[in-house]
Amino acid sequence: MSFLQNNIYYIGAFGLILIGLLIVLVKHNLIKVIIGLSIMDTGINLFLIAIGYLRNGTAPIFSSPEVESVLMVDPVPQALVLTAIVIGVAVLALALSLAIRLYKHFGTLDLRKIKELKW
Amino acid sequence: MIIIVTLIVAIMLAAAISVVFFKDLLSAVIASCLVSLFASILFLFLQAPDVAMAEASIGAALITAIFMIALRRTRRYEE
Amino acid sequence: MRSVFSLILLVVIGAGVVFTLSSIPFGSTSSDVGEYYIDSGRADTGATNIVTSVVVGYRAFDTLGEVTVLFVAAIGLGAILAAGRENEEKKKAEWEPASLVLYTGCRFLFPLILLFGAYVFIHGHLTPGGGFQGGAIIASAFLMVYLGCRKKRISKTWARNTESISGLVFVVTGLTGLAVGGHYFLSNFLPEGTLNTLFSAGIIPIIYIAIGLKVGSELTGVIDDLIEESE
Amino acid sequence: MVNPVLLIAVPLGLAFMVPLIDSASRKLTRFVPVAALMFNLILCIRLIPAVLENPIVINLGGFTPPFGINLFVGPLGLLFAGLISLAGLVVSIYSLSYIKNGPVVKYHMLYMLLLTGATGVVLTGDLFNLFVFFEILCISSYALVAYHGDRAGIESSIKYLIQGTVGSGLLLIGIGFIYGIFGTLNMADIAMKIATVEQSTLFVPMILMVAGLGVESAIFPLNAWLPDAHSSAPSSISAILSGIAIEVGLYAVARIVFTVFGISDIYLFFAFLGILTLLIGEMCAFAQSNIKRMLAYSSIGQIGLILFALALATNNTVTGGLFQLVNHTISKGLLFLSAGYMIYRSGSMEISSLNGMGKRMPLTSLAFTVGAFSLVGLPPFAGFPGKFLIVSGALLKGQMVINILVGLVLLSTVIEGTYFFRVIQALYFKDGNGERKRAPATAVTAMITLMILIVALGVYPKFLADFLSSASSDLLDKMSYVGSVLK
Amino acid sequence: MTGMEILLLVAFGGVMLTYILGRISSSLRNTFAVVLSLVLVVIIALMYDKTGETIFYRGFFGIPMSFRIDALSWLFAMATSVLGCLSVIFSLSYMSDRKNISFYYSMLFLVNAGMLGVVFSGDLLSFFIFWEIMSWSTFLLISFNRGPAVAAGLKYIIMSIIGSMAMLAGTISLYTNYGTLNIADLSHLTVSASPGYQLFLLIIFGVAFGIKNAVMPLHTWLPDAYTEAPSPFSAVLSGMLTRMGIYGFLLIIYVVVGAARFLHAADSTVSSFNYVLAWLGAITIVIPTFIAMLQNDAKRLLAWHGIGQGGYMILGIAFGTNMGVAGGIFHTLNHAIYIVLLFMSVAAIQYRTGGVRDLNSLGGLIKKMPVAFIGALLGICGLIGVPLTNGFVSKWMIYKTLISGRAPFLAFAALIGSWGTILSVYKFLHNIFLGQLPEKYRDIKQSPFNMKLPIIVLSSTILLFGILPGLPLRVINKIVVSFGFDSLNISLWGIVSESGMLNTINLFAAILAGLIAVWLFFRIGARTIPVKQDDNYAAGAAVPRDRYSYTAKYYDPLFRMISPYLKDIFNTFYMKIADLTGYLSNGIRKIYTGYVGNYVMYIVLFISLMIFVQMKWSPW
Repeated sequence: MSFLQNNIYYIGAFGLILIGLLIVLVKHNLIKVIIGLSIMDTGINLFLIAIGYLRNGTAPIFSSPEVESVLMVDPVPQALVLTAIVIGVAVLALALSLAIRLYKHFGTLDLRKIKELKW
Repeated sequence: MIIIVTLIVAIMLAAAISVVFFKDLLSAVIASCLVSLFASILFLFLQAPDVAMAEASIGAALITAIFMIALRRTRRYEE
Repeated sequence: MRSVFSLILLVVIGAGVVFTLSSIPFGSTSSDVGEYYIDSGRADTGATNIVTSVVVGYRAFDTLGEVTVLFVAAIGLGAILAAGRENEEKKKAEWEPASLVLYTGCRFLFPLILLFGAYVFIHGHLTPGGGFQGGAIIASAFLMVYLGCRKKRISKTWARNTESISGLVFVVTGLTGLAVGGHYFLSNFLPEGTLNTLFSAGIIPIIYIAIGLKVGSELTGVIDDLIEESE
Repeated sequence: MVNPVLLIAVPLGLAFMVPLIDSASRKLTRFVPVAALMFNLILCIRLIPAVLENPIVINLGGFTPPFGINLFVGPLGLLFAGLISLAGLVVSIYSLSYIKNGPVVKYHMLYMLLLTGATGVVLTGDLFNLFVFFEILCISSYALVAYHGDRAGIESSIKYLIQGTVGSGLLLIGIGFIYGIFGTLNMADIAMKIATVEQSTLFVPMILMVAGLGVESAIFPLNAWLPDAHSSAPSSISAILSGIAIEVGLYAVARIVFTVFGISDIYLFFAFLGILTLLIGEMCAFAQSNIKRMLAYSSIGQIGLILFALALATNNTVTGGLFQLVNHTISKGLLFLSAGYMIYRSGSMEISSLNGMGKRMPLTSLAFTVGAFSLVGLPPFAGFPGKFLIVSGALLKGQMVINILVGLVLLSTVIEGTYFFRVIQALYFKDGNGERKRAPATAVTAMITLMILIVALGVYPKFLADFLSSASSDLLDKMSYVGSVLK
Repeated sequence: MTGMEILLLVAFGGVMLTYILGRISSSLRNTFAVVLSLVLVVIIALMYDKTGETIFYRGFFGIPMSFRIDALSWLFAMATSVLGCLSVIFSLSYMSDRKNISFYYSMLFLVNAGMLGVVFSGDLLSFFIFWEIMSWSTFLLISFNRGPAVAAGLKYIIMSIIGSMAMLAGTISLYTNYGTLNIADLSHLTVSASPGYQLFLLIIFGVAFGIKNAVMPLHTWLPDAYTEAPSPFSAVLSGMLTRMGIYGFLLIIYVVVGAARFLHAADSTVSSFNYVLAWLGAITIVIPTFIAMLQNDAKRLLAWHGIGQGGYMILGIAFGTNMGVAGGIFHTLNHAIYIVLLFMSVAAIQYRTGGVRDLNSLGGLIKKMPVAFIGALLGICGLIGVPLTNGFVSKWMIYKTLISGRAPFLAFAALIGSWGTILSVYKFLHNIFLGQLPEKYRDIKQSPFNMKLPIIVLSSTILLFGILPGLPLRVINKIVVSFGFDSLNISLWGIVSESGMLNTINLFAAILAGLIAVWLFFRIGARTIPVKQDDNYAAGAAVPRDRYSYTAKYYDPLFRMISPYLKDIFNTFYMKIADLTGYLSNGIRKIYTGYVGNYVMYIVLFISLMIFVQMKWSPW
């Protein structure tokens, strides 16, 4: 149980990252590859937040001015993840627009068939 | 508490793995939406409400919508 | 074959990660920087949401970059879709009109969601949430209208101008800080006010409002572009 | 004193303003990048004396370094910023006439933002900030590669995007590890604390970060996107990608490996990696019949050479590597720009279709020739001093292994010479048909500027050598970096 | 500004000016080209017997770059400028109907300026820079004729880059070891160098200069380049540019390493290097000369002889006695004179016959083009080494060195070479000028004056140096002395030495007497009747009037005997290497398969490989 307690978030995070990578590696449908990238992004975000977590800490928000600084989780990874999420959605939107164009040109999303540029 | 978390992680990973096997891309997109949704719950558990909000609204909602729009324009099933 | 090989590689990476993670025990690491923010974040920036004070105060430059990333993606998406659109004939797909219930519901909900989004980013320095979340909520309101009311469109120029004006506000705020606020880019040049009130935290609300509008209009623009493409 | 943050803020602000300017006047938008980059170039030049005296550290938002983000404007950063502005300016002038079709306004915005991102990467002193600017750089280049919206552009762009996203994901994981271990994101702070942690712990984060940045900087096994993207982008963008984007990636790798980690056990490995990249790039270029692909592979080779030079980590070699880098930016830019118009006229990228171009486009062909000579390292062009410094620095180390690597460098020069001279022969000594037609004035201005620079640097390398030498100590001298950031 | 700076300024400035003037008017350009080349000759002639060194530039990372003049550089510069001048004069009409003449002239001047820079360089850095300028400008000229010239140019530039990379490595190695590149300083500093390092220097520079001078295994660029280049430039190429390799060998062996001091010490590594070099020289004499015999292309034949004669020079220089080195240098000079003459004769014929240089389709031109014939005759006499021509003196010196140095095999090789030379150049002379005149060349004219002039000048120089070898040998003796050898005992008529002496005036008298006797004999006892050329018995068949050539299969039995052994295996070998590189490159680029999943796999592979190595062996 203490193993789980200590590692479950890391397991979740790296599970997502590695599954995302696996999807990128073995799937050849472009949409799936993009889904894989998005899953990987989610995993990374989870990992960053998990790093900043402090056991029994509270969210880094002072709900009233009187509250003295109690045990709070690290705000920095949260700030980073906010940024990372937005970047993720930006890349994703671009990727999907490219996918639409690609489909228009090639009539397929199978990356194995899209090999006009090689060598 | 830890059991709930473990369960959520398990479901999340299962959803992620299921993406590999779905032939229907729409299902895959929904699965990835689930992943984001559960991740946002985990963020909440990790005392990150800001991030949870962002992940829920962007990761789960907007991204899924964009995927679906893209799927409309391309092909729903994997060849 | 390929998947087995990939799995082996990923397992090796996983092993490396496990090895490294052993020096970062979960839930007990504390960073000097993080503690400093918690201790003096309120005094430095005047925001009670420390995440906000980090995002818009200490690491505002990151946020500027991030807004730019979204901006770049939106333009890039527009460019890619526009470049292809030039050389194909326009064809207008027939949309099935939405049912009356859906239509009315969407129109009813739309201002409420907008309001909620605005609330989220205006109160970014006090409560969870901020420009990104608020912007995303606004964008989802528009998304709903697109899906529910079908024929409604926002004006392209309107979205574009909001986008660039709010971006400019961000940069100009930063430059004003450079000019008057102690010669630092993005430094706070406004009074911090009292904690936990709406008009506090100096430039943070200004920036967050700008971000909220920008993110909202950009994501809306992205969705609009994509939907237009899929017609 | 002028504030270096303007180098980023002004182009960014102008980029945000472009839609407004565009609604006021269509014609004006094209000149916005020219104006912004001109401003940056002047700013960079004005900063030189101050920076040579002491690196400028800008605390953004007025928070002191480990807590706020800082910009570190040392000689190295300024060198890159100046190079970005210079190459950017020249290419933006070239683009005025080269980019005619498609969403032109968006092109100019993306172009400006790409260069802003690059400037941000080289000036920032914060790891996560570096990541953010890196993303600006990458995303704008994904979009620009696909600018024409043709088959090849879209295909290469999506491939580039997938690899780039995986790379930036890895970079972010690495940054996460670093934050977990050190609790800080400031590069100087990390550099100071690096000795307090056991070395083996740092391996995985470092390799993740190097791999992540390596994707953009085209180090050997990570560079598969490059030939596709460089060959199918518009030529002006190819010039920028080859001349700026991968160099900036290399800067980031070098900054992290040398200044942040600074553990010398791994340097030799990077030297080997550089040689491998060099040989593979040159050999692949040797086998190409498509001119832009050939130039792209040659960029891989040059990056390998620069990496090799940097990895030897002595003042001489790093100076040489930086010289080579400057040369590569200018020469490869010139090559892509001149090849761009030749392709535009002949309508094909095959080398055989360029036969007889020397008659039809004399100036453009001359530009190509000068660029090729310079890249091969023939005196009196800018490539020779760089090669001279690299080889002399490497031989000064006096190790047998490195001497052998130097032999391989010289061997690769032979291969490089072969394929470049093949193209030059096609330009001048084979007969082709077509009418004689000049490139437009803006393109000619751009090419002549670069040609003059190449010859000037080749004839009087000392002009740059002192500055590069202080830039190299900026890269290698970890202690003074830490000292000047965390006063 | 010293003389050398002015000279180089004029030389390089002329390049630009020629091109610019060419855009204005072609006659203006031609006049300017001739004037410029004459000015160069005059300036260099005025520098006779000067020595000195001036630093002219410090802009290259503060490494002082200097010009230096001594007897060696003066001799080479003089030869370069004179031959350059003659080549320009010759080109005036030869190139007149071509395209891109401005480009041709400016590149010719650039090559010339590069060579002058090379010989006047006082340090190895400027040496390398000028060397490279010379190399790539040569490349641009070799391919000037297009067609097959393109491949020849590529071959040349690849080998040239290999050579210059070797030279760069050597130069930089010297710089890192001694901190200076000044040749005079280096010659003092290398005294203390270890034998291994000296050997390294000699080998690595030897590769560079060996390629330029076409020493046997490195010669393959030369036949194609000589053959395909525009003929007046072939002359420059063979006369001076290739011989920059000899200059380089002299510089590195006798100046930088200073081999004269310890060449004949028992355990010297340098002497073993020189021994190997001498053997390479001998091989270079024998094989190419016999390959030359197989050629049917006039320029290619001369090209192979160019390689072969280079072997004599190498042999003389590598043998390393005062007589040998002097002979080598003198042979370089002589070779330049007669090979330029021969190329010009061929070029004159090409000019009039419309570019024909196939030996089997020419013939009988002696009456049509007597000047070219005399040029060719004297040229091949020099090439063979017939007494009273310049080639005889230098070959005599080399033979004498070899024999008195107890190297009978080398001497024998040199002798075989001479024998082969006689056979092959006789074919050359005969097939062009003697025999039957083909119908279509019935009414070709004499070559124009500006082609005749260089031929006449060079022909008389051959005789002049053959009869009065003391003129050039005085300068050469100074060079030899400056290397640290004993002075030769030279008179205007020849060389005096302890075991046998050369006195050309006696020879002159003897040969004159012999000729008079023969002439008288035939004059008095003449019993011949002139017959027509085709008045021949041909087994009952009528001899074709137009084309009766008994030289079509010259030396056929000999060919059949030797040709299987005379394949240019090195060329085949290099071509194999080039093909192999091509295949290898083609294979390597297949790793970029086009499937993006593989590309991501490479990234993952890279990381996991690193992590695996680190976890398994933890090298870091």
